[in-house]
Amino acid sequence: MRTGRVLLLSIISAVAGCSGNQAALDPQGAPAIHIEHLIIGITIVCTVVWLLVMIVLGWALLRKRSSDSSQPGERSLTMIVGSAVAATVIIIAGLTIASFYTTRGIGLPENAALTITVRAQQWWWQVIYADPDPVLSFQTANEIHIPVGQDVRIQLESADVVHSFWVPSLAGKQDLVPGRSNSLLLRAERPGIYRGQCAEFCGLQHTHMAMMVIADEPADYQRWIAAQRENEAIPTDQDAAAGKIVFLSKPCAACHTVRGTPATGTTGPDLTHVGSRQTIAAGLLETTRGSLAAWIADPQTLKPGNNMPMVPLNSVELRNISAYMESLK
Amino acid sequence: MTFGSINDTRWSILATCLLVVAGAAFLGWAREPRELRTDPPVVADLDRFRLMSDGISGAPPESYFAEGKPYESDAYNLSQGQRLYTWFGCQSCHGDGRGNVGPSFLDGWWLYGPETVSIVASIRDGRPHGMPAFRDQMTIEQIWQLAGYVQTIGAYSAKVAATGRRDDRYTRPAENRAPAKILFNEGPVGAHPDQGPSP
Amino acid sequence: MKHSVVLNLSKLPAHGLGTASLTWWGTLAFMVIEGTGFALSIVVYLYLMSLAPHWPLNAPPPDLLPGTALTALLIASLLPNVLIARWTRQQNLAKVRIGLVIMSLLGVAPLIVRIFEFPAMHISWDQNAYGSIVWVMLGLHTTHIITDLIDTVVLTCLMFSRHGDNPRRYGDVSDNAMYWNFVVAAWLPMYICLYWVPRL
Amino acid sequence: MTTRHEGEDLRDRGLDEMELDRRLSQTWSTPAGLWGALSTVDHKIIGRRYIVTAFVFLALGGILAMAMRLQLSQPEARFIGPDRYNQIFTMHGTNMMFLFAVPVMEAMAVYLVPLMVGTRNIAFPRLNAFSYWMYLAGGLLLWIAFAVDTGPDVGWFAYVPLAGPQYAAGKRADIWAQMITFTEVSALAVAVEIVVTVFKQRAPGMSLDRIPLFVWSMLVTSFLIIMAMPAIMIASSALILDRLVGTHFFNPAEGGDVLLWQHLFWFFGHPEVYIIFLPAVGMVSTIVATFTRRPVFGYLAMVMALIATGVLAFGLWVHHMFVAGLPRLGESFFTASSMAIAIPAGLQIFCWLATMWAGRPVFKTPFLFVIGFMVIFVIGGMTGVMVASVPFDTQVHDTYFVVAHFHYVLVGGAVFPLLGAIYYWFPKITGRMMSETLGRWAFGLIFTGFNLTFFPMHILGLQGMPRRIYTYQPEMPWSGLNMFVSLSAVILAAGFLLFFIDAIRSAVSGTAAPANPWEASTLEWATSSPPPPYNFARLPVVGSLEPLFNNPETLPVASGLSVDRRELIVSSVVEALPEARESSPGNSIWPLWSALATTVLLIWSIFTPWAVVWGSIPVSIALIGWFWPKGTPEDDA
Repeated sequence: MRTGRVLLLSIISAVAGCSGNQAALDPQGAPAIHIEHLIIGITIVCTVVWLLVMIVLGWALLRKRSSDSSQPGERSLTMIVGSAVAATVIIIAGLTIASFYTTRGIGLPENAALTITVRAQQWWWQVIYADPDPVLSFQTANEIHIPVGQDVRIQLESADVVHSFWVPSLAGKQDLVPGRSNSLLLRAERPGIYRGQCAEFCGLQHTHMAMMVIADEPADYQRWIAAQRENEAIPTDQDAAAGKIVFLSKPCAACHTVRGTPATGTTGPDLTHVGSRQTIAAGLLETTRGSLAAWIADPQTLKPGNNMPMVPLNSVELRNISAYMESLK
Repeated sequence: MTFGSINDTRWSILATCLLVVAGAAFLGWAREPRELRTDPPVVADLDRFRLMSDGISGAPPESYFAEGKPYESDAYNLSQGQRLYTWFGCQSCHGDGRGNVGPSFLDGWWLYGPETVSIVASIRDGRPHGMPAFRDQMTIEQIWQLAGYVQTIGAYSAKVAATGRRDDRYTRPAENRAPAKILFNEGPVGAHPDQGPSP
Repeated sequence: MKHSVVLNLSKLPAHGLGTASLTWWGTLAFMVIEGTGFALSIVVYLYLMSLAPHWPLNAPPPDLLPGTALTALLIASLLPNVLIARWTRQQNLAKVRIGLVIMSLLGVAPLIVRIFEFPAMHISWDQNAYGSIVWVMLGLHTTHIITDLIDTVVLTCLMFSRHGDNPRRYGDVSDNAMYWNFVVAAWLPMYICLYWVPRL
Repeated sequence: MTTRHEGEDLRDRGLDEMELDRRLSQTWSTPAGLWGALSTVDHKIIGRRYIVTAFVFLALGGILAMAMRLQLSQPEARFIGPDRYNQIFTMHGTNMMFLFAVPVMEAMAVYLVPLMVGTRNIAFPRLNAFSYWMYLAGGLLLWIAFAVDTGPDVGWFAYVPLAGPQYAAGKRADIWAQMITFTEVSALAVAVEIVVTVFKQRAPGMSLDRIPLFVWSMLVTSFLIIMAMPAIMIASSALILDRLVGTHFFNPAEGGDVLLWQHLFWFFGHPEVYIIFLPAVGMVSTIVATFTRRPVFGYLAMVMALIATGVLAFGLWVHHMFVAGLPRLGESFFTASSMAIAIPAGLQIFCWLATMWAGRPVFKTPFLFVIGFMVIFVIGGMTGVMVASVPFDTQVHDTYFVVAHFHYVLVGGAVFPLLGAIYYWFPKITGRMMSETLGRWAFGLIFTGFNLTFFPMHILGLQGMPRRIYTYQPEMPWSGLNMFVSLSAVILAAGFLLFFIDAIRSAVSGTAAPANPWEASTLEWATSSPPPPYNFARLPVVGSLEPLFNNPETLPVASGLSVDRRELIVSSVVEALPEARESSPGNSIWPLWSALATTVLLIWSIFTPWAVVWGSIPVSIALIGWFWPKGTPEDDA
């Protein structure tokens, strides 16, 4: 059967693990690996059951019927149906138990040593690395760095509506619910960049609400933390220095923070190290001077409905400000 | 045997056709597309409203009428205004609309008149006795959105498009669709010395 | 298809009474629907209570007097209501008429008490979730009193009209009496929930 | 109109067939013309309207689906912007669930149940007319709102706070919530009618163990509606109150709770799936029995499975909330219960297989759709078992895997049997046969198109594609499959188009149908095609589960009913012993006025709470007009 073949193909592709970097079947962290085993196991069992049902269906419909003789006994049919139901019960019970064991295997986020707070907003991710010492605390956006091989607890909060935090290669998803606090265990076995995306419909730009989880070797991770704790990089080239002036004089500073400058707005993402991030606008574009300029020039065309207004800038101002943004490594 | 089903069919077809025609006419009349991106020339025009010399009342740009007064009648813009009200810290002076250091909106007593342009001018350029200018912190479109929202807080007639309560702490009765009218019906209130000096 | 008559139903009554009446079953079905609605409103109340740090939220427990008076009134109304059901079975027009007038009055009385019940909650619907759910529960039940009152008044008019003396009308009156029992019965758990749960 | 002989009404006993038909027609028929059309209470006319309206909504919803597939066929496509797309997918879901799936199943029941239990009209026929008008008004409200760009854009389950007062600007979410009220009122009304019809209007002798399986399934469905729909009424009312008068049910800052909405919604929303699926089960049983030429194997087991499914349906709602952060212990319970519902479903599948094996299959179009159902629905059931597992669900929840899953369940599990049922009962409803050739083509296209469209979505989901996104970026590995899915959707649409063409063509000029073209066993085939307004000249008396299998030539009937007034038999619940000759209300325009008054109230109350006060006055007047006796023979006992 054709559907069967497609199903088989999907299993093969699953086993081969060639599904890109935002895929449940390309797991790179312990929770996701546990779940992948479960997915494959259940899928195989279910495929076999489905095939059996289809074989019986085909046989029941197409079997040769000897004329008038040997009407099958209701008794034996009852026996067969009864044992099929019994088999269903056993299979269902088995799958339920497998599911329980997988849940137990994933473990609880409460035991993790490192906690990162993710606060979802329409339509970006605020990431807070809190430290008892406020000077050492910092914020970033749409990019989470975690050390490889370590359990990380992601504390999930929402500033507005329900969102869902989902980095399929590392773990299953968990909702961010206003008025409630959830948490999720994240763990990466290998260094790499793992893409995630909001999975609960959250309004106009639910589509463009991605984030990157970057797993670093512990030393790299420490270096990154240290760099993030720094204030802004003072612009050195002329364009960027001019851009800083534009940034501070225009509405930009009312919503964005660049630590070390008078810009302390809190409603938009913290831009202190925006140039060091992989992407801008919640995974919409790769961070380059050009994409920054495009985004600042017309955010409502690239991401219609998002909360970044179109600030009227002339071409020189635009060039300067994107140079400044890019320089904020 | 049809038992009137033919007639029934004919009538329902006729009724359906009538409904479709009436529906189409209604749709053409009532369509209200939601604009997420305003064209830059239209936005630039928003800055070009004219204000009376005393700073009270004035006329919006022509294009504003051509667009159908979107910042006063469009629910999406009003809700954006509601969001900006918090984002730009309006409540630090005006509270939940009942005023604090700054004047109240809720009583419908407008120091510079109830027109949207006056409110836009107040936000953009600031006013004496403490109202700061927001022209460097907000874009002109945001100012219009905010002004439209502020106007509904103290409206005399309820707007269908008015915003609902926020998901936040309760501070004042939720029936905020035309509170000023209720207060107005309570009789003349005279000057408001409690709300700071008049201009 | 040929017909062969195997059953003669000529002697059957021309209208079913009690459980042989379709409206009786229809009334029952609507009672199940509305009963589910009442039950769910109580579940919502208890759910919100389970989340709250203290209950009632930012309000003293409601005053007992109006609610208790209303409960007493409703329970008292059951007596004429049961009598009216009995009289409809006897198809006693004069008594049913009197009963319906009494029941109309006993439908108005709780509404008057209900007016005092809302302020006795000491909270408004828009202050917090506790206020919202108590107002909705009271409102939901008030709607049912009003509905049944209108029904009773219309039936009263009907019984005084030329259509009155008819088994079908007696059936309607008795279904209406059954519905009033339901309105009273639905109130009792709500009363406990609204007035006594906050005092636990 | 009627002839009375000194207080004695005219009975059917002495009349010959011709005279009986003439007099019954006079009593029961719907007058011609617009007024007659608006005031009819004939369950067949209303059922037909219901079915046609529901299929119109199906077609409209299908157009929306095609629009979405166009937008998703390429990455970062710009055919449809986010605002319109959000409206479209919300409309698609809302329309298909509330305006197509539930109403069409009830519509089939409105038409068929009275015929199958051997009575002359549904219980509370005026309520039935009212329910149709309410349904139509709700559908028009939603679609007109969509056409003027105020269609709901918050998803078919309208999660708060996105649908709440702060984040859903304008009246869009209110229109969604109020449309729910319209369809709930109509669904609840029909549920009550069906319960009472099945309980009290069964033909003499149709004891509980002789009720056809389709009627059983509609009975269980009606109970599900009665128990589940109040939850969504409470939820949508609370949402409107939050939005309009500032209550705080869903505002966490003032003691409300966001998850309260999800609990209430899914306490309704999960049974909703079975409200759609169980009638389809009944259709499958009926079609299987007819086309294998034997009764369905395990009647008692089938009935028990229906009831068990109905009960379990209320214990699964939390599996829609596995990623909302509920306690793990609770989630485990709901995993077990969600898995357990596979057992009654499996039992039914096995019984059908046993029936097919033991019977002699005749491969007509209705039966082909049932075979398609078996193939597709079992896949849907398997993926249902998958998403019942909490860890599995955390990876596929809100992805295209789930989109694939529920289309396999709802299209495979309900629409396929429904299309089979249309082919099956079309001759009864219209008096004309549908084309067997076109039917086979339609089946082939729909079956192929469906699988090619929805199967790849499983893979897309596992590749990380979330639901409800209006586009995706070119660097994601989804574009190839999405293009494939969009192209396959064209095949699916072509299949449906062919089905619609066949239905319209056959209704106009199909070959005339005999009374029982399929040699089926249930009572609706014992009367002419289409049935006369009074359904049966004399009401049948039932002696077995398959009355027409046992004696296809003569129908045992009861006599002694009046022909002067609309009269039918009320029988006891268990044994179906005749208890009374009961009148059935005649045509009335008041249900229409009541529906109009209610419509005004409900739409007005989107704008101001005072509408509930002022709007209830015309509603009361209309209802009093409805119930006030008019002195007709039906009004008196």
